[in-house]
Amino acid sequence: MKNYIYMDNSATTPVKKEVLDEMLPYFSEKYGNPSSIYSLGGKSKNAVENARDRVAKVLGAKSNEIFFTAGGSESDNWAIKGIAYANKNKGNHIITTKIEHHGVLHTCQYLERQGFKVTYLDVDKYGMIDIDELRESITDETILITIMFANNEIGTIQPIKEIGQIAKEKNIYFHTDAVQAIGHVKINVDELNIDLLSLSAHKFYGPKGIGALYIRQGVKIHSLIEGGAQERNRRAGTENVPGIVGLDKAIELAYENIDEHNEKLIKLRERLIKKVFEKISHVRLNGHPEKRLPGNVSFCFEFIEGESLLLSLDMEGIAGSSGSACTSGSLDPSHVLLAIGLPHEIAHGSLRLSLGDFNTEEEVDYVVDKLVEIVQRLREMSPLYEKVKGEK
Amino acid sequence: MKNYIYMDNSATTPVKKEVLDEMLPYFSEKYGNPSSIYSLGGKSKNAVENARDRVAKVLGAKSNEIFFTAGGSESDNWAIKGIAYANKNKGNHIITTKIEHHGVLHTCQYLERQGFKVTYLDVDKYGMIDIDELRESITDETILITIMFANNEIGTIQPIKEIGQIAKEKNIYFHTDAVQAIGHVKINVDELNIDLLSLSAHKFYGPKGIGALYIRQGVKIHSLIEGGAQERNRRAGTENVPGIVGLDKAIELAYENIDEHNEKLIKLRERLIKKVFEKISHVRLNGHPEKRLPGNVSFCFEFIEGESLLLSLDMEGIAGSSGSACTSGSLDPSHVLLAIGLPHEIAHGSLRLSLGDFNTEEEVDYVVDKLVEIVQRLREMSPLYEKVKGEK
Amino acid sequence: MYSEKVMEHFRNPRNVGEIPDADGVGQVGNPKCGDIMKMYLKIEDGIIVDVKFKTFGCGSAIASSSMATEMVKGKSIDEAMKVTNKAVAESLDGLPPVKMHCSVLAEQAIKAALLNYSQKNNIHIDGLEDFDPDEDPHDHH
Amino acid sequence: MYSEKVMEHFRNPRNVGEIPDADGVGQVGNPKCGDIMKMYLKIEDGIIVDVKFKTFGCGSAIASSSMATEMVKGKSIDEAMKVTNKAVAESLDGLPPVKMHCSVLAEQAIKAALLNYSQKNNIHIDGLEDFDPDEDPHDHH
Ligand SMILES: Cc1ncc(COP(=O)(O)O)c(C=O)c1O
Ligand SMILES: Cc1ncc(COP(=O)(O)O)c(C=O)c1O
Repeated sequence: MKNYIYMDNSATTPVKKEVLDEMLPYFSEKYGNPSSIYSLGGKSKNAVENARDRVAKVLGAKSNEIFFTAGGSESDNWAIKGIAYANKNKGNHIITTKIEHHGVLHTCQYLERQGFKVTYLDVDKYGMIDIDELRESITDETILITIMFANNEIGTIQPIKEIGQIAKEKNIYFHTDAVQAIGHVKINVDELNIDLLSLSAHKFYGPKGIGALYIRQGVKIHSLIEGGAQERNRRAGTENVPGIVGLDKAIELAYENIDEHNEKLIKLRERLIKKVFEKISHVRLNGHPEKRLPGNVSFCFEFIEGESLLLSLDMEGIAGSSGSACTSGSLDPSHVLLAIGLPHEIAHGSLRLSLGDFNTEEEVDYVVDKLVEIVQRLREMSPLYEKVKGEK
Repeated sequence: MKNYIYMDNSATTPVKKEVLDEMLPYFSEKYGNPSSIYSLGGKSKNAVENARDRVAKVLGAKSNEIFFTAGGSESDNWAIKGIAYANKNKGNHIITTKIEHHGVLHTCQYLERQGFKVTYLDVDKYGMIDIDELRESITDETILITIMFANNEIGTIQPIKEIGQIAKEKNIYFHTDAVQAIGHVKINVDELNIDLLSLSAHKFYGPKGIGALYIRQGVKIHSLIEGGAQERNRRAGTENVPGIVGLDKAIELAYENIDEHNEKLIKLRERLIKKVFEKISHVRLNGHPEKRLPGNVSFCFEFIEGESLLLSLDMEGIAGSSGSACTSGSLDPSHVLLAIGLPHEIAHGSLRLSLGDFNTEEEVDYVVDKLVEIVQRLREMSPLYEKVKGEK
Repeated sequence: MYSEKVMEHFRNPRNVGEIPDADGVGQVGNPKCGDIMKMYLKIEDGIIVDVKFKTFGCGSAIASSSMATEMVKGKSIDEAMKVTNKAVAESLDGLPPVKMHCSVLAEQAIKAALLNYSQKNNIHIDGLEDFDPDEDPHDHH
Repeated sequence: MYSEKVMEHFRNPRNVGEIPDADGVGQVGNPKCGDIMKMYLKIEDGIIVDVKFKTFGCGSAIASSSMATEMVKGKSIDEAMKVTNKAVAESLDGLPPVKMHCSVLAEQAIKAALLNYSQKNNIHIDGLEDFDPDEDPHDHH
């Protein structure tokens, strides 16, 4: 896989060598069950508790507010269903946005089928919610606001502090899906008034299948997975010790020099955007020009369709992603791109290139060159482009 | 950790070298997201689908009936809550047993708090349910029978075929928690009329944090984790690819030469039991004398308490486990030992030694010798033993 | 996800382009759904002597267009009418279930071009009586 | 889970055994709960000159018994009465929260033995007025 250019770091990231090295002893040597009384179990227990302390520290939380899960989707489901079921005597209304990840969106839709009411806030053309609309949508029945920290497709970062402030004033729980933000944004749950926060290790060079949910002390929530006494009786299941150790190391590396790391990513991002705009016409940048994730670039190329763009990039050894939910069996373009007001035919031509720690300027330049060729080739094939050429 | 004797293979197992070797490339090289369209994603996708095929084959199921989860507890919760919520229009009654793992028991108790009715079947002194009692407990409202395949504490294997037969006759879904059975028992879901089955890789030398739920085609069930389109829209979350690859290899190894492997374990088990009975008085074997897991040995030593026994064994470099839920903060002895009719004071003196592929006859003999010393020492310290000595 | 055959046709699509003096032109699909196919036919003595296409769409849409043009080129109108979406998909060694509509579109694009030819020349083509080029292929599966 | 001190007392418990001609014997706990402690005291001129224990229970129960015997040995009755469960737990460098009842048991075992002594000798010991050796220590926390 030499010379492969990976620009899909928002989908997942490789496990960094330092992370894997930390994990390795926990598979076949320090394999004890953390709940066991003997010394081998104690080693696993210590590893898990050290990881908990680290995650707590990164978030400005207390260790007993961190619960390990199997990833972002489980954390989202736990937070939303758990709050809904535990507080249904107080109300049955949930507020979220139209651009959430499916982990949140489908969970809210599930709860609607169970009788809850959900408000899906609109966003503007940059993907930003309107704080006044949020305020107005609150009713006496509102028990939860769940709004993502940063969007996975277009990178837009929401005004989390203002949202947290409103939630606090109104005494409503505030959950944020921070799966895309963790590793890139400094987050303090107290300053931002966050009550629950989801994260997933494989988005910041940790392993797949491990994540966490921050739950502020005192929050009334049901468990999603009942059973053994793990995670202080709130999330059953033998702990994924190597995964937890990997999450620990990965989050340490991510926050160790986060400013440098973000600076580098932003530089690459701006280079990529600038060059594409210089060399390709009829292209749009999706998301907010400044309030966006350091590594996120999201384009729409008019007159062409995203999947054929991706396949063509793959043929050149470049991994990117489309906003469109092609592979999921849906024929509709991304709900996020529609929510920011793009017409269907343009939303279909989306390309997300998400930059990561291993990308270089040379790669960016190479990708731009290839993009120019591919976009040109696909446009030549497109019956929609004919007209534009004719009109010119 | 040389010369450490690990006899807690029912709690968890080390990842076998062959298993870890298969997993390794999927952390930092073949790290693509299986949902991605490009070739790197395709490699992950293939790995996941190959694993699914393997698990299906082992269970005599179809590939599209296997869903990967984060372990046994998630599988249990999904099966039970998923069936309950999806079928509550048909009825609200669930049948289980008093000796289930907490993953099942606490889930059933949770559902009771949500308005479902649960029958907890008694077991006899060997830990066996009574098939007639099961039959009689079925009502028009019964939507689910969930009975474990083999018990984690005392090793007893239930009459699964008869249970499946009854469930089928009565048109009731049958879930079995086979977390302890997989790797030791040959299971064909069609022959046994099983509709849902939970398994967890770390019990058969695979990694922690990965498991599966078998769901027979056509079974009406809700999802536990909503979100992306993974696992055919039924279990969201970026797939734990290295974990799934590990599960694949581990289940392959377990079933490759299962007869030999079981023969070896049974020989060790019988040696251990025989020697303990020869050398220590006032000891009982818990569970069924024959219908038990090949590696499971569960004793109660009268006049002493399990935790001090475990600590003493640990001091000698021997890892075992107690039936008592000491570490979970409960002061009650194991619900399983109480269910088979042991008085509290005897249930407190339980010791589970669960044998695995890496144990040897020498280890068994060493453990017995140490047990003789430790039991003697603790009894000398026990005010309960005084009387017995006096009476003799 | 795609067969090697699909990828081969995607990489090297046959008959891309336009025929300025085409005898029949048909376009199906709509940009909302993310697929549009436009077919150009050159017909002489009832034989399709040349065919070109332009497609806006995913990999399998482009591959299906390419394969469909290959399958009708040099054929009589009657033979071309017998090229079904199933035949297109099979010639591509199959398509993923969610992509079957692409082969439907390809079949329809051919038919739409033949319909255009039949209308312009006022001739009857068997099998086009009930054909509606604006029908949504997504309802077919 | 346990401090080194607990483990040390568990490994090498002090004062295990019985005193056949004890001046006071007390037993607390019950087998149902998995802990029983029995204490034997030898008392001369108001001073605890010897003490032994027998315990059925977990690691912290044995360590607490051992520590408690150390703490009262050589002490006057009044001093022994001041040995609280907290003091026992602290001397062990702490106990896990779910194990605090073990230290309570140890305190009670001493008191039960002193009560027995006071009743046998018909003397009054300050602080034992309301003491009930059969009270369940699990309710204390
Ligand atoms: C019978 C049984 N069911 C369920 C579980 C839970 O599995 P896991 O720890 O993988 O969630 C276990 C083991 O912990 C078990 O022994
Ligand atoms: C914003 C967001 N939320 C949730 C998830 C789900 O995380 P996971 O795949 O770890 O379950 C993702 C990524 O897949 C994401 O980008």
